[in-house]
Amino acid sequence: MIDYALNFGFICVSLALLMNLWRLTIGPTTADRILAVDTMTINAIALLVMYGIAKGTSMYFEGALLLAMFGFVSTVAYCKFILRGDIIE
Amino acid sequence: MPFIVELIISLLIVIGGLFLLIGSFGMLKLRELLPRLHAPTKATTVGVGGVLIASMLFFWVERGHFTIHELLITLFLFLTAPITANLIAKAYMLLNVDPHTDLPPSEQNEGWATFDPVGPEGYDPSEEYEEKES
Amino acid sequence: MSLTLIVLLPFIGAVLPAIMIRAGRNACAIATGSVTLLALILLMAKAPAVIGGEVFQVSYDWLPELGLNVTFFLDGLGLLFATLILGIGLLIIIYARFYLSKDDPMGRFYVFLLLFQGAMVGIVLSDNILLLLVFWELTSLSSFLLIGYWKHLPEGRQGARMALAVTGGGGLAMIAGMLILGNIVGSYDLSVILQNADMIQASPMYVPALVLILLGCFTKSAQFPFHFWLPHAMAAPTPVSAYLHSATMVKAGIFLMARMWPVLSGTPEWFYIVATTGLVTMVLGAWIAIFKHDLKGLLAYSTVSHLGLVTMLLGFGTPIAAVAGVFHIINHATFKAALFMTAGIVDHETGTRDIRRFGGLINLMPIAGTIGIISAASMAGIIPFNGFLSKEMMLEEAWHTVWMDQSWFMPVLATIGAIFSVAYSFRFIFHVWLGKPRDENLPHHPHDPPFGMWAPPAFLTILVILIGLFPAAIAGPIVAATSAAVIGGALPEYHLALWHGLTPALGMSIIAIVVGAVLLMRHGSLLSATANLSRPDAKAMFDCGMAKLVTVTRFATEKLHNGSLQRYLAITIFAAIAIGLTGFYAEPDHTAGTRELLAVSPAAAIGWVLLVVTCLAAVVMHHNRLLSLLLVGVIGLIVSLGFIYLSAPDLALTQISVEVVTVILMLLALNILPKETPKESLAGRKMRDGVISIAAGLGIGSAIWAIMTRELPNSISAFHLANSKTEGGGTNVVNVILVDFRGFDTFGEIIVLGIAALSIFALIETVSGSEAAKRLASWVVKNRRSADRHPMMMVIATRVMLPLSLMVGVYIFLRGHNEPGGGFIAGLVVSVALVMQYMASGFGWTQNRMKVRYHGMIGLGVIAAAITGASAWVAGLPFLTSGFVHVHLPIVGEFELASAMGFDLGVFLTVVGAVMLALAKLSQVERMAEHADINRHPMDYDPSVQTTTPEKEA
Amino acid sequence: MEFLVASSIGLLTTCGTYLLLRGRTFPVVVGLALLSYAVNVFLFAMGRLTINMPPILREGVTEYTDPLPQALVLTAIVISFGMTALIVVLSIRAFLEIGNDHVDGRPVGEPSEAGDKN
Amino acid sequence: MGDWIVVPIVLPAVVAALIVLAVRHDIVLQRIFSITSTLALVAISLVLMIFASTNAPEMYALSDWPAPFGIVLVLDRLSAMMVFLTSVLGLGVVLYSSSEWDKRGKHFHALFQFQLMGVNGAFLTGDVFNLFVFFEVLLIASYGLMLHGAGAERLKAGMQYVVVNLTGSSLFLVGVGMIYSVTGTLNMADLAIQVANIAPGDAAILRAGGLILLLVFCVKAALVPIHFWLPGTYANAPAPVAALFAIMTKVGAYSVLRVYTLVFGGTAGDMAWLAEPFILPAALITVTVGMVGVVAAKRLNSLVAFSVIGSMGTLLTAIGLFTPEGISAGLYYLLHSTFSAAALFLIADLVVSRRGQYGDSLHTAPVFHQSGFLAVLFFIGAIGMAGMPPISGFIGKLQILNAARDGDTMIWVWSVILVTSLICIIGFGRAGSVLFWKSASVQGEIVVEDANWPVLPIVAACGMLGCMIALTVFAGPISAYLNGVADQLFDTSQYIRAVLGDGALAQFGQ
Amino acid sequence: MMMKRYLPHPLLSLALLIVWVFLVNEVSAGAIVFGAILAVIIPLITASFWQDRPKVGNVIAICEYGLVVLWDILVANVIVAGLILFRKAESLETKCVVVPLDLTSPEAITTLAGTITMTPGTVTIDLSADAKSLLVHCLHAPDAQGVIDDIKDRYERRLKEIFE
Ligand code: NA
Ligand code: NA
Repeated sequence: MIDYALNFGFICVSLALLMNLWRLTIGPTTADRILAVDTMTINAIALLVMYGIAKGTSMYFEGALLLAMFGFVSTVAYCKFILRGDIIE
Repeated sequence: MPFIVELIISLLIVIGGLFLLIGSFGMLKLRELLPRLHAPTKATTVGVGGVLIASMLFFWVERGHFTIHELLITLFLFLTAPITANLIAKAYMLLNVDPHTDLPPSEQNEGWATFDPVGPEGYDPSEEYEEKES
Repeated sequence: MSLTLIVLLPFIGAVLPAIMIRAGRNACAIATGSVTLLALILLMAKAPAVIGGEVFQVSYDWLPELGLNVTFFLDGLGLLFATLILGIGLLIIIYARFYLSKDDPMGRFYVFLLLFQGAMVGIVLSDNILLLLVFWELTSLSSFLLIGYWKHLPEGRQGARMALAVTGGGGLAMIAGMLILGNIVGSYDLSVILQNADMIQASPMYVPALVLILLGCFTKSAQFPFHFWLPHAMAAPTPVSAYLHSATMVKAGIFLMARMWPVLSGTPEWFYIVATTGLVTMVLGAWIAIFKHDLKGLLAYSTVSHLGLVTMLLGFGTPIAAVAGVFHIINHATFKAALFMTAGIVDHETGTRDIRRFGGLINLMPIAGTIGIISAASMAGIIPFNGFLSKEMMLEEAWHTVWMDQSWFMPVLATIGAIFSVAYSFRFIFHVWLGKPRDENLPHHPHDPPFGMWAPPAFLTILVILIGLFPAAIAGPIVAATSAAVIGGALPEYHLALWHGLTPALGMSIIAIVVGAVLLMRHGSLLSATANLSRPDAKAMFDCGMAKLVTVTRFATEKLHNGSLQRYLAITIFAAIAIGLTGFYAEPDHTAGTRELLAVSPAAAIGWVLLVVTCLAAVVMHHNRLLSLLLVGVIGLIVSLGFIYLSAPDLALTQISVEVVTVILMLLALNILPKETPKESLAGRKMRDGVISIAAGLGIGSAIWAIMTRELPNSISAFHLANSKTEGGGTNVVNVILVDFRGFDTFGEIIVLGIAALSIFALIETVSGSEAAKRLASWVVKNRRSADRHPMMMVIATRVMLPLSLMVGVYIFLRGHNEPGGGFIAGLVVSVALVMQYMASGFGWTQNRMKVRYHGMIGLGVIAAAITGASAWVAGLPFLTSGFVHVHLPIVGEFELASAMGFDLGVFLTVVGAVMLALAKLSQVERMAEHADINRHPMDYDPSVQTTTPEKEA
Repeated sequence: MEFLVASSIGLLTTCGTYLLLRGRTFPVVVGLALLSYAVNVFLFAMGRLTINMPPILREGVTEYTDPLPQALVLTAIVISFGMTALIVVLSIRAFLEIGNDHVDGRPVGEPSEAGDKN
Repeated sequence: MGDWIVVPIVLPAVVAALIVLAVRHDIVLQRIFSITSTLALVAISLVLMIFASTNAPEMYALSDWPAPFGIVLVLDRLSAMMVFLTSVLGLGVVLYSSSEWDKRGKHFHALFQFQLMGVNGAFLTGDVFNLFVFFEVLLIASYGLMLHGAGAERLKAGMQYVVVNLTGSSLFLVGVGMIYSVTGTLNMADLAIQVANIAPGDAAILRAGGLILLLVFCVKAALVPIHFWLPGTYANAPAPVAALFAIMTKVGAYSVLRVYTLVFGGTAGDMAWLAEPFILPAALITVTVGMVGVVAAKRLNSLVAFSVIGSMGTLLTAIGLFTPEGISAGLYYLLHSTFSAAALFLIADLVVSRRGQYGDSLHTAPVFHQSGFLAVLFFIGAIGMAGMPPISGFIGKLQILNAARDGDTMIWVWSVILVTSLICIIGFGRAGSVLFWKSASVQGEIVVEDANWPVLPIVAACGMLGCMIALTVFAGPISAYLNGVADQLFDTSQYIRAVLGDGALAQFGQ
Repeated sequence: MMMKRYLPHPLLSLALLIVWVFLVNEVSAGAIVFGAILAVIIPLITASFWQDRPKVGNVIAICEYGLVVLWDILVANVIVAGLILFRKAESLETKCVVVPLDLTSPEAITTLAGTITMTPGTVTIDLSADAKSLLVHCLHAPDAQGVIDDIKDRYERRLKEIFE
């Protein structure tokens, strides 16, 4: 059963990723694009966790953790760039 | 693995997946950035949360020891999502929103931080640009 | 030994004038002269023995593998030339002492002169043709310096360069010829080569070798059609002209022809090339000389003509002609050096060399006049001077020589040459010394020069007379010895005497003198008759050729290296594709792989779609730079996920971490750089780039497809998997490879990072005072900017995240040896945590709280890694050998301590130091552009601190 | 799966190369980044593809992916990171010093058009 | 020699780190550290070379892992010589730059030591991927050094240099990847065995990989048509750095020599002499392009830079013969051209720094200070570069011509080398005439701030010339050593035995 | 005194210890000892980055707040999902509302803003420059004042207790 759930989950996340990609390419504002990438990262985290369940290993936990941390940092950086230009001021 | 646990895990995964999908769908469907912001910041967070809890449960039952590190990711996401949303919104507003017509007044001495620096007189960042030009 | 010393003395002595010039001009000249004198004495000491038929030889190993050895030998030919070189050299040194003015740097002159002298002596004494080549090219170089001695004169510089180009070029041809010669014989030793005439002349490579060697000889000896450089070399000071262009250097070619005579001559090729060239040169040179108004120009072309004469004689290939050639060499050296010195005196005394302004100078300068007239008469071949003798012999040989079955050809042309020779010689006599003065307003008032200046030519003139009168007694032995050496066999019957009876040669001589005199009388009308003849101007042609060469090379070089990186990269990538394909298809031996393929999961398929769309979007939308950055970030994300999917967690972690730092870096850059890439590529360029790119993609894609579809051969990694835990002490094989199996790679890798950071630091540190600093000072922020620099919410969130992230960093670091992670990723985690502080709370506030210096961290990291590596030495093990122990502590339990961790700590420190240094430094540029002060407070406004007065932005 | 990876590498190479051949520094840097992705994946894939066999030794597990290419790619990633950092800074410095970000052979000091200003 | 083999790599790395850590604010201490370290390197590498000249190749297994599983260093005649060459050149460069140049930017000495580390590592390593790593070390250090002190032209050229080499690095990885994918090894000695025994169906991939790697090495060696990075880089690099870069191109040549004699050499079966058809034609074109550029140059530095291309072409011509004689001759020329390029760059810098606002443009300017003395240095350097006697270049060219005399290619090699020599002479003659002679006819005086005799720079420049003279005088013993190098390169069993032991040789079928 | 010096923020240290246990994913003596060491060292290292940390009392209040928020997140997420899925985009009454603040501690304000964002239907999009009002964007808020009251009552009140 879990396998079916996981497959469903994979499909959901994959579709979600495609939607994010669509938003990323059409914009229209840069903020939309940043949002799309940020959401993509979160979806990727979910994908990783699900993958870990599917493979029965916690090997991918750190990947998810780092994505959570670094996804945030890069989103912040993009936003600061738009807001101030200089991201370290 | 008890069926009920399996069911719960499966449900959590399905719900998580659905929320993720809805979040991204909302981001596609809604018309403007600010409404769009709602979809991913929350739906996705909950979606990931669901999946993470599923993962915890799975490894607890499957491996026999309670894995907790998934909570850490949840913690990170909860900590960061509001900041992300705030900054994206600010970035959007700065370039696409007129504070005088599109936003309600702050009802305080100072205007909104994106547009008004701290201080007695509020001013428009575009003035700053004008000044430096001359 | 003393033979070597003769060659070496001028070289060693060349330092003397440079030093002695400080002691005065006389001291300098004396020092120089004594060097030459010493060499000459050493040479003379051997002369009797050599004339007696003995050959001295000395040999040292230099480069035996190549056959290049320092081998000298002295036979008659060498003796003659060495004597000429040193003897006339001595006279020139004396003469130059008086000739050079006070403004001329005399020390330099003598240095060059001695170098040249050494090189010349080297040529004539070398027994190894490679060594001979060394000296040969040295004469080109030193003569270049001598001709260009008066560097302020454009003629001097140009003449020098022309001489260098022609003689140097000929020398290069000769290198080829000599190498062929050596190859035929199997030795580069002259004494061996000279024994193998038959072998050489039978070889199919004989003609190429002959032509190449003759190219060297003809250029050096100014033979037609390479004669043009010599007159232009006359821009040199007269001592140089007298020495190089009459007595020595131009005779190097003659010398070599004489030297090689036994093995190269006697064939039709030799005869037709050498004799004809010599004949043409003789006639042509003499003809031109008649019309030269420059005194030295006249002498220069006369030299060309006389060299042609000797060449022709050698070209005849008969022993008797060779003897005549040898004799003329001696005679020419004596009268021509004297003539040049006389010309120098005239130039020196009158301030001009224009023959049209002279006349009757003998009245003013009787001594110089006498010398000049006698020498010129000898040049004209007038009895009883020495020139007459050898010219007679030449005419005699010409009389006997059949050219292309035409027996009249040689005698007639030789006579014509002689006629011209008489004409210009008489012109020198009559238009310069005799007759009436034509120009009363000469620049100086001429009178006889000091003794030192006229004594050398006078000495030579005495020789001219003495040899003419008593040829057999004075020149006989040396002529015999030399001729024996040239011929390499028994000497022919010959008599050195003024009178041989009524021979055809005498008749030709008389015709020459009479017709020559008539020609001179008709000089004026000849001049006007030939004035309209278009004469090829060698110098103009050479200059034009050089200019063309420069233009063409410049055009080619600039067209090729147009400074466009696009071109360079396109060519590089194209070359890579081409060579890769060449390799792949060189033989049709490729077989498709049989490895079982992995199934495609839906997630993987979607990931692929994501990647494809993002990649294409990144190209299509690359004009929007921020967007392209975002897209690249997404690509990085997908690649990381791919790594995870394909069993590479460490790679994924690293990629994710690197990604974010790269984004930060690029954003910092993009703030300064233009935000848009203008659309400026033309369609054709896009097409070209598209084709190259697609070819590259197809190539790489097909290659990896071919690889992935076949089985991996036995890889060394099986060993890594097998030994990682037991010997390396870690279960994360990738990490064990990184810190242990291939720890040296990692050592290099962290150094790369460290260097990158140091370079970045250096790049930005040098901004101040540069053009960049000016641009930054006048930087105008054009973007609309948010009013708050440091949003409160973010400041608070990052404060919480800092300890959390550090915790994660420690975690990642510690587990690296056994699980995905390690020093590098941990370093990036910590760096990013710190960067977050900088981004949220501002540079100033954060920097004030950083207690470590990033520079130091880099250094420390490298040292930590190195010390960990070197600590193995203590145990007598190689660098980087790791060890590990299992430690048991109460409560904590058992854990492993691996030395690899110390290494990983080095990695960690370097990474943090490098990343932080780079980012901190880069942000400095931003602040310069923003004209903003660094912040003292973390937030723009802290609502909990009521006393804080809100500050306006600077 | 192999086809997906091979085509991805090919596409990354194509896109990277195309951007590398543009006339301004920024696309060149982006192109290099794409190219280094391509190369890293290439290097990784030379150890062949496997799923769920990470090279982390586990009791009872005998099949692992080839760890060596992964270690090599790690080194390559770190090195290309250092290089990217340097070239990014170099492109800024050059832009500030020269006044434009051309790499198409335009001589230094030649005025640049409007697009060059920040 | 045991642990001493790794010292030429570790010592400069540690010294560089120490400089960064402890003395980065004190230029005098930096110089002391840097010069002392370089002197030590000269001494150590001399000992290594003497050892190598009398002993079989020796392996050093880093981390104590047996080859081919770990990384090994290999000390043989060739690597020892290259390390020694690097050290001597490095000494000249560090002396030259220690008078003033090192102050114009930041971290000169640290970067310089790192550069030495990278170069030595590249020469010593016996592992292709480790070679990549050291390539990167030496490249990134060279980027830093090249950009030392900045300046618009330099930055522009630096950009090109960096991007081209980054592209090259990508190709390096592609090549190594392809080779590993069908051989399963990275150790060069092991590769030699695996390549010889390659499965027939895998040969095409291996060939393609091998040739892509060749291209990468040739990018470093500045072979036409992938030489484009060189003229701008060398002409705009700081003089001592340009001088140091004389060894950088040699790293490319060295790698060609190492990999395409050992791995793809005579024992490689179907892969034998893989590089042979490519190197020689390209090298001959390179000589031509380089020497044509010498005549075309409008600037002194670019003239020298193009002459370096020409000399690389000459060197690769010799290597491209792939005969012991050719390689021996090529190595002699390699030594020579390293010193002559370095000497010319240093001399050019001395000239340029005295020409004030006239810089390195080959236009007439008034006489400058120490013009006479510098003319002598320039003259010696130029005749060295042009291959005129009595300087080593002549001997080098003679050897190359001699080595080429038996092949079918003789006519090409001879005519190209001889004709380009003439062009080079003409080019240098023109330049020297403009710089040192024509100035005499120009009124006025060039005022420069510091017209003193710079002791260290002159010592360094003369030292480089001195090395050329030493090469000339000791041509015999040096050539004997080089013949030994060539013999070792052609008898690959020595190398393989050192790295893998006798057992591997049996597998090799020798 | 010693305690204050070496353990300036016991709560933070405790949190870090827990995080460490989360990370290493095991509750063993070794993990706790090591985690404790880190939990002491890291706050010391980072102390200067967060000098005047707010006094946070009442752990029970914190837990209560946490549970409330968690519940709100769960419930309201479903509502938002419904809005996204079943409402036409044009029919949503999106608007910005201003929430005046009584809180003054930056930490408290940030927590409130975060809570607002995490609870669906509302996103904190800006703060007034003097940190006295929050600008909240509502996805579908026919009753703006209701939203404001809800925020102030459910969250701000509790946060005041925790932070003051
Ligand atoms: Na978020
Ligand atoms: Na690791």
